[in-house]
Amino acid sequence: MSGEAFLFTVFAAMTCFSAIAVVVSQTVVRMAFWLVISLGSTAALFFLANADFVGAAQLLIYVGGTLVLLVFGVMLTASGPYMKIGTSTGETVVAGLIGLLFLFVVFASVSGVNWRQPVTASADNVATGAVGNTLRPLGLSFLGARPESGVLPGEDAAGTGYLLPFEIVSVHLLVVLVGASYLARAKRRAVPVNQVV
Amino acid sequence: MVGETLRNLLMIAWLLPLVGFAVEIFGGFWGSRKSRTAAWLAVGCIASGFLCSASALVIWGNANHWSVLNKQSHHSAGEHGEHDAHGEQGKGGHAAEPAPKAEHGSVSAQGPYVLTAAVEEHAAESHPAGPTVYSGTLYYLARIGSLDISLDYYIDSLTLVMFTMVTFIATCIHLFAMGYMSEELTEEYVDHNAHLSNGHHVHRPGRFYRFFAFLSLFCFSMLGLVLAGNIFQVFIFWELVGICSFLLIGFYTERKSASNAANKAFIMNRVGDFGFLIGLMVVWTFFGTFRFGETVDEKGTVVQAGLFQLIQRDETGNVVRDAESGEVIIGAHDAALTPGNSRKTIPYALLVVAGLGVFAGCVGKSAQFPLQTWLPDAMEGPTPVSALVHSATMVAAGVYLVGRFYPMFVQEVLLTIAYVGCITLFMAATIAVVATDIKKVLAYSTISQLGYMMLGLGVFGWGAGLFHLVTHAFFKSLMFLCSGSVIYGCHHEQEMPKMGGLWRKMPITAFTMLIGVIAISGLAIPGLVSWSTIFAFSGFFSKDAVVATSLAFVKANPSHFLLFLMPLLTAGITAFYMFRLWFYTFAGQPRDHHVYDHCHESPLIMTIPLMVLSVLAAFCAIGGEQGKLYLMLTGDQPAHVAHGVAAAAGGITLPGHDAIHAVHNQAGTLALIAAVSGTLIAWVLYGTNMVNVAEMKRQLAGLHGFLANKWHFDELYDGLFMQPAHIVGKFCSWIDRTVFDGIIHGSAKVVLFVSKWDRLFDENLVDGFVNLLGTSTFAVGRSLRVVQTGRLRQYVMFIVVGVVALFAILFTTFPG
Amino acid sequence: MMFAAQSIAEFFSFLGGWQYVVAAVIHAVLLVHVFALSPFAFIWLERKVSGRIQDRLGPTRVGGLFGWLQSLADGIKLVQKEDLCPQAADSMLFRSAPYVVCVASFAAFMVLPFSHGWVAVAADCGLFIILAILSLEVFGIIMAGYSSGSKWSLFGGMREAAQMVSYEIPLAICALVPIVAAGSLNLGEIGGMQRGWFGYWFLFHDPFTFVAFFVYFVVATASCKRAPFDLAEAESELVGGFHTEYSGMRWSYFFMGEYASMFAVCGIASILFLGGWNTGIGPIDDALYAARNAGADGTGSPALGYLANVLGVFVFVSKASFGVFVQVWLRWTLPRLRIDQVMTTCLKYLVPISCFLFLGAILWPLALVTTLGRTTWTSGPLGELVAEEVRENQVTRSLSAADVGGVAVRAAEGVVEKELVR
Amino acid sequence: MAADLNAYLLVGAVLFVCGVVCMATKRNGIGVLMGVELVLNGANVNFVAFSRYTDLGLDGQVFSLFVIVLAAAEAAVALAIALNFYNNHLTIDVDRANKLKG
Repeated sequence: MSGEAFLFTVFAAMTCFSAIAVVVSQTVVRMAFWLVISLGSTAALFFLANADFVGAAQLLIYVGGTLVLLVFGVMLTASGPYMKIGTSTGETVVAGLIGLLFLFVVFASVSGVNWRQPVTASADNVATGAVGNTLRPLGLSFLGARPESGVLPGEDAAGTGYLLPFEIVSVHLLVVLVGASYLARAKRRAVPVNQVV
Repeated sequence: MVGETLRNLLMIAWLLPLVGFAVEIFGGFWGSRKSRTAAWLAVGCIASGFLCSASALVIWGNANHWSVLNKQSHHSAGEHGEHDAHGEQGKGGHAAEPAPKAEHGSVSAQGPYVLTAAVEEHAAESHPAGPTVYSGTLYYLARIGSLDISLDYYIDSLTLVMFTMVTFIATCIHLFAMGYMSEELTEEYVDHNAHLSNGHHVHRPGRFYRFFAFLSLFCFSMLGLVLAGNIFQVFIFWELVGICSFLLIGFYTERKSASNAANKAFIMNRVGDFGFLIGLMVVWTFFGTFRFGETVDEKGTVVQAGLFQLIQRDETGNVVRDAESGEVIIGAHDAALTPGNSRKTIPYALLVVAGLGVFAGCVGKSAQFPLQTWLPDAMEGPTPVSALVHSATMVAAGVYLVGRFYPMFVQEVLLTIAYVGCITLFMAATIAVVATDIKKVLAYSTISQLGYMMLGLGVFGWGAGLFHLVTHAFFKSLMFLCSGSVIYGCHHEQEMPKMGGLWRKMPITAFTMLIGVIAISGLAIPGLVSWSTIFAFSGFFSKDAVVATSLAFVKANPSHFLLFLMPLLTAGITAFYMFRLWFYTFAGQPRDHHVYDHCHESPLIMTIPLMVLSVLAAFCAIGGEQGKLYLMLTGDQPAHVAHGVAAAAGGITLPGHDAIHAVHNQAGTLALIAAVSGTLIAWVLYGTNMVNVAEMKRQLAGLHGFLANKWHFDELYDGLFMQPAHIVGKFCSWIDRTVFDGIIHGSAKVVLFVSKWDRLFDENLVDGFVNLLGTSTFAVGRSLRVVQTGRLRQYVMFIVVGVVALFAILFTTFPG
Repeated sequence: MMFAAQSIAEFFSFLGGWQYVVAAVIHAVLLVHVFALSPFAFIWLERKVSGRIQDRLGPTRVGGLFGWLQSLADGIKLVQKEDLCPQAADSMLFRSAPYVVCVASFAAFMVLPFSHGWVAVAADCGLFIILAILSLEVFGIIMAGYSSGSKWSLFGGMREAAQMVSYEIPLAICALVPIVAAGSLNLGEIGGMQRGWFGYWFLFHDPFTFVAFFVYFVVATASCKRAPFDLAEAESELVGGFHTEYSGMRWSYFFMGEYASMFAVCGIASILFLGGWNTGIGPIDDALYAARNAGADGTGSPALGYLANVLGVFVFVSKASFGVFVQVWLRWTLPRLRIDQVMTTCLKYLVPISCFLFLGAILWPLALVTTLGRTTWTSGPLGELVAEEVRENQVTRSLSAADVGGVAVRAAEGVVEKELVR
Repeated sequence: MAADLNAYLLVGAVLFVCGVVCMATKRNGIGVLMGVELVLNGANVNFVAFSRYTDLGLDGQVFSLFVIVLAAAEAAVALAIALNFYNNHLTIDVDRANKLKG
């Protein structure tokens, strides 16, 4: 068992355990806590997989941004401290069983597939982003150039680079932000009737 | 240039009343029903129109060097040869002469309208060889195929005189109406002659402004009729005049009698207009144009000859006919002279039909026999209306049209016109003798005088008929206004038996009325030196002209002696009933003290028009046939009557000017004798108490009844048209109710039966199928509804289960 | 040999696959020990500075030179205190929240270089990672505030969350301004580029970086919830904010985290703007640089290179500590803002200003190219140094990486040429 | 456990299934959102793993970046919707959002 495998095992276990804890937790903030652990561990897995930029993005955007947003949501929508909205036991059991079944199905299919030969880390494939620092090639690909494929900008940008998707995602994000802030504006509040927890 | 000026002036005079009408109707005067603004506006419009017309007349005279008026006698024997010389030119088509062509070029360069005749050239020769006419097109309304519907103008001396006369009389009447209609200046007008079903009087807002709006519209229509340059345009304004007449007669629309009278006038006019339309169709079919004058394009080239140029006359005044077929030749003898018009012909009979058709329209409009009954009923309208519409203008329009369309009438038509006029004048006069309503007397008198005009025209006295038209317009409108003044003063009392001795109360009215009566009666003081110095009022001269013409005609055609006897006799009757009216009303002792006591002289605004008109009624025709009016009127008379024909035409021998002149003294004397005797009888019967009129009425009860019932014409029409129509209607109704309704009911039953079966089929089979579809869909949806729990989480679960199931199927189906 | 290694992981390469694990453990232990102590120093510093600012002596009783034992005494006191957990609290979250804060703060040092090559993880996107990790701290604070079951804590936590999430934006954008000048996210490379006279520091690179430094410092102060932006604690209104219910060591963890992140942001500032471990005096820097290189490639004494690095660490820590000192100074100088003022300052002023700075920094080289014909206004060695650094990296990396850089440079040149033609 | 492709995929699978079960069992709307995040994250793990261990290369990382960005966008909008829902119904229980049930 190599060091990398050890670290992988640790983080994978943390990831899975926290994910299951998310499912099991009853209060939302605990769920959020476990989710943070899970996503953080996932980020560590990304680092292990030499995807350091993705891992950093995961940390910054997911954990630092999205989850804070979620916790905000929790607090803004909480009608009492440590609010719990329970699920019936039967439902939980059924969901759990089906989840297990699903997990089995996924396991079976994942292990049943004969994937292409794994690429091992070598000096040759560092530049492809398979191994090593990927920041520069990622940035270039977002600018429409794929140096590792030997394509310069303007030569065959449409087929290789990610300039257009990058722009689309940027605009999409802007639109979403505007839309979300519009949606979430404080508006009239419903008359509190039959408040049921 | 003269034509242009005349055109512009007359257009202003013509359109001003329309502007007035628009402003009065849409100007919001209903907001102030006590304001006279509308009336002043109308007066202003029509007075300005008069000024324009008068200046147009002066300009016309200047253009013709007034020479036409200074000529003492253009039918003297010495000048006869000269006439013939010019007759040569005339028959070649006065519009088609080569010489005026050059004139055309210079004039027409300024615009689309043209001088159609060589004006200056003829005027310089000091007497006309044909009408001096200014014609052209104002506006193209539409072009349907080769048919131009356009607004044209046709200006000659007749147009100008008519314009001046109409606008002047209308101005007077407008002023008079301002006083007469002043009762309408209120928010709450009580109409004592109109009753509601509960017996109350009608209360309504005053309609002062509306009255003047209608008057303005009428003036516009009448002037448009006079100005019209084509027969279709005449027809348009003819109908417009009819509409205005309808509106004005029915002005007191709440009164049953008024609305009935309006309907009657309108419908009877339609009868005549039907003939008019037939005439129009014939004209259009064979002549291809409606225009009186010729159509000239911008270069001055004659594109199409007018109606009056198309009909050619020979020296006898007869139309030119084809030697072989006997059909009338349309167009010039020499085709080269009228470019754009190939030589055509029209059957003579159809030309007669066209003439009779147009004359039928005139019969309706001028209330001639047999369509005369509407006019007395039309007296239901306000008296200014009667004065303007039913004495001076609208009814005169029929006579005017006969005069205007004269070149198109052939001898047979003219004879018919003469006889119709003859019958009318006698019949109406006799009825007037027994009428007691002051306006009815005047109405019948109007019919009678219109008959005189028709007679004059019919016996080839073009100038005489129209002369009488103008003089009659003055004195008859004067008398109507006087009667209006009486009615106004007596608080809407119109029955003469209730009046009497009114001259003490209303001297101005009585005096002016007397002038009018003398004028219409044709009284005169025989002159000492010659006829030209005779002192007489206008009626004498014009009636003398008509009677003289008819006498000459009868002398030439003895078989038509009635055409002289009747007017002569009627001249006496006229004097009788007119003086009867005057004596009845103004002289003697008051018969109804209630009326007499409350009676008063009219205000100044009503009496001033009376005085002005009385002066004109007395002196407008001074000089007789050598007078200015006559000469002006006949300045542009149709070519074939201009120089006096003495020839046989269509089996009738026509008198020439000389023949008429020869019998002038004779006819005048006879007419004067008749008038004086009529006057004396009237004086004896009504001016003195020598004869008991009531006793006389009783003794002559049969005749009186016959006359009082208007020769039973209403009954006659009732029996001739109404009853048969009722019978036919009843029969049609029976057929409708039994046969057609039976068929329809039967088919309805069949349809009902079929539809019952269809309904069964529909409800059970079709609906059943559709409902089955619907219910099954509904049931499926209902059963599937439970799946849609609305629970997000269950949906997720379903997805997972679905995926698992899918994979399970995959794994079992493709193991490994 | 030991001194020749560029990093600890390299040093333990004989362990095979386990070298990273060992390196990580050693790093962690080192960091924790160093930075568990540094807060004590900073706490002492704070006490003394505040005392001086308030015209008093500060801690003197406990002993030591200038009373430096005070922090130790505090530490002992805190350790001894009972670890309380309120009944209304969500105990699991309540107990774990301080660790989250602590971990987030200390993990930032993982990619923070202290001297040339002296960094735990020489990540290419080091700045990005450090910003990401620092942003995690807010989560622990929210959890602490929420799980305490106290409204003061909840308010404090919410305020802190809002404040930190908002200030992260200008913080990141201001950090990007010198990045634009440097062309790299690698903190080690950025530090190396500023070698030479202090005129080559990115602070003086162009007017935008100059302004950006001050904005960055303000924002960094706020994101460390230091006064005058300490609304999360706000003793006067919220008792103690999110840590109202905490006591003992758990309470002290928050403060360790706070001082650690203070040091971290100041360290970032010193690397980005103030030349990092470079002294700012040209000859000395060059000499140190040469010594390090010589020690690394074996041409010179490794010990000398090591010494040069130690000097670099000293310089770096001094710069960062000065930043911390300024923050302490600010705390006792400026009054506290209202929470709405804090948010207004950030969203209405700092964000637009930083955006403008960022835009200016992007357009600056273009403007210089069109006017002066070069990318820096100082014709000095900065541009050359950048190129040299890039070249150096290319050498140390694989060949294909060199190709990458070349392609990128060529592509960039092509773009610039096109722009110029336009 | 070796750090190879299958190991990553299994981790991704666990995350995925946990997310799905989370979505299926949590009545709190925010909890459902968290489930969604887990699912997306599971997918991300797979992308990165493929990027690392196959010749997919950089594209996997690019994809996972896009996924992260889109997840952030999705979270913002979903949260806004949840807030609106809470404003209108005074609860965040998704089971009560069944006005459109059949």
